[in-house]
Amino acid sequence: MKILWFAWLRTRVGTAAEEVTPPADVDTVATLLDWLATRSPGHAEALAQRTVVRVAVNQAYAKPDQPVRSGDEIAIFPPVTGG
Amino acid sequence: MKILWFAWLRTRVGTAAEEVTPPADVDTVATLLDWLATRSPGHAEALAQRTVVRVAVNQAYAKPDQPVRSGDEIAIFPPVTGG
Amino acid sequence: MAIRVQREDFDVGAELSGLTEGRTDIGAITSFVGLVRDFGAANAGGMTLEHYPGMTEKELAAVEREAHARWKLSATLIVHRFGRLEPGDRIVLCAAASPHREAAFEACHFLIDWLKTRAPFWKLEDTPQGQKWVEARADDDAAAQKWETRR
Amino acid sequence: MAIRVQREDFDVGAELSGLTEGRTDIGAITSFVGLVRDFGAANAGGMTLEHYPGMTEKELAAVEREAHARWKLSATLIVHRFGRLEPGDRIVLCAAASPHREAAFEACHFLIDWLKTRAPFWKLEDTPQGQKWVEARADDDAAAQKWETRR
Repeated sequence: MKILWFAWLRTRVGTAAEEVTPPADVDTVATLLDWLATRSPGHAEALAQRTVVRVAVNQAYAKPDQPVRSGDEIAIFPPVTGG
Repeated sequence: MKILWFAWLRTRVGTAAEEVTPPADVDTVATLLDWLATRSPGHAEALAQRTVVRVAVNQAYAKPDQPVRSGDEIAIFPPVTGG
Repeated sequence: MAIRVQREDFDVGAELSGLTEGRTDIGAITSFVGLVRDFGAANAGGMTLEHYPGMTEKELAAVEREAHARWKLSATLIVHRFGRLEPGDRIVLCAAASPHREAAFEACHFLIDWLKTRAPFWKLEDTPQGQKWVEARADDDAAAQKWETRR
Repeated sequence: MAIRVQREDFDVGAELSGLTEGRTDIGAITSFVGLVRDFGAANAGGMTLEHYPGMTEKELAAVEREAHARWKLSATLIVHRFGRLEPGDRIVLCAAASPHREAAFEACHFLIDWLKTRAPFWKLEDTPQGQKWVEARADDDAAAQKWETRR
């Protein structure tokens, strides 16, 4: 599973992309975020405030209960500020 | 007093501009239109439907009761259709 | 604030760049371009735009002043053509620049709505039945009216 | 419908001319240009725009498709830059072309409002205190929300 981090979440985590293999019971966006938060203090800090965290699964916005599986591209980022 | 005619009012009247000297009691936009309507069948036809006639006195929109005097530039035209 | 009434075409990119040239306080520019539309078989030709030189410029400037009185604007521009125009030709450009996009959108919309009922232009369209003066549209009056009630 | 995400600047005039090229069924084009604004002493620098290549294009295309579903449009265009930008630089162009001006205005306004809350771009501003990620604005959410209730 490929995890992409953007903007200040990337700065906190310290990497733009990482390949992860979560345990089998990590099968939704919400459980994935919980699991990622345990990987390092930077991850924990980045994911501390879930209301400002947006997730895309395979380049489409996803809700907390959306399933995730091995091979997915999961992007995690703050609210967008383009335009 | 200079009278300018535009668009289809000009076509009906048959001239784009004319110099007129109305009698002294013609002293408002409304009385001027009444007097102009008597000048020719074309004038009468052009001014038959007052609701579709707009008047500007010295290049600013004018209402029927606005005074007019010798030396004024009076423009008479249908509702505008630019833009 | 800038007003131009001209026979020639205009370059929208150059006009908008001119509005912001050397400035860094503008966050948003909304612009409107009106074009000669071909209505198909019923109206396959172009048109001639007559106007009232002198009054046209005064009315356009008044519309622009009113926009500046209503919104916080950094710059505005109206360019309106007259004379012979073919289908697809540009007729008019209105633009409003502001720090914020809401003001830019509202002011630009206001400029074209007011201009359409106030600026002394008249369209003479070519039709298969000959030339025909375009009649004013009730829609346009309603569009302009909407800004009166918001005053 | 056209979407472009690019590092380079764009020419608004050429982009809008491209929309109407060879067509005579378009009466109105409304366009919006967003620019890098200098907030004065508090923020005297430029910015860097990060984005999510791949998803950005998909989201912009989705915003454009939604506009076509809601209004009768002849053509639309979104061009969004990324990378390093200085005060006064153009960031984004949205344009909507239609037979009628109301649809063009509403659709163009919709494009920028939706884009601002959906397209994955993030602004990193230079400030006298160093680089700072811009926070999302509640205003922008409200602006996008307004189109939900109008659906």
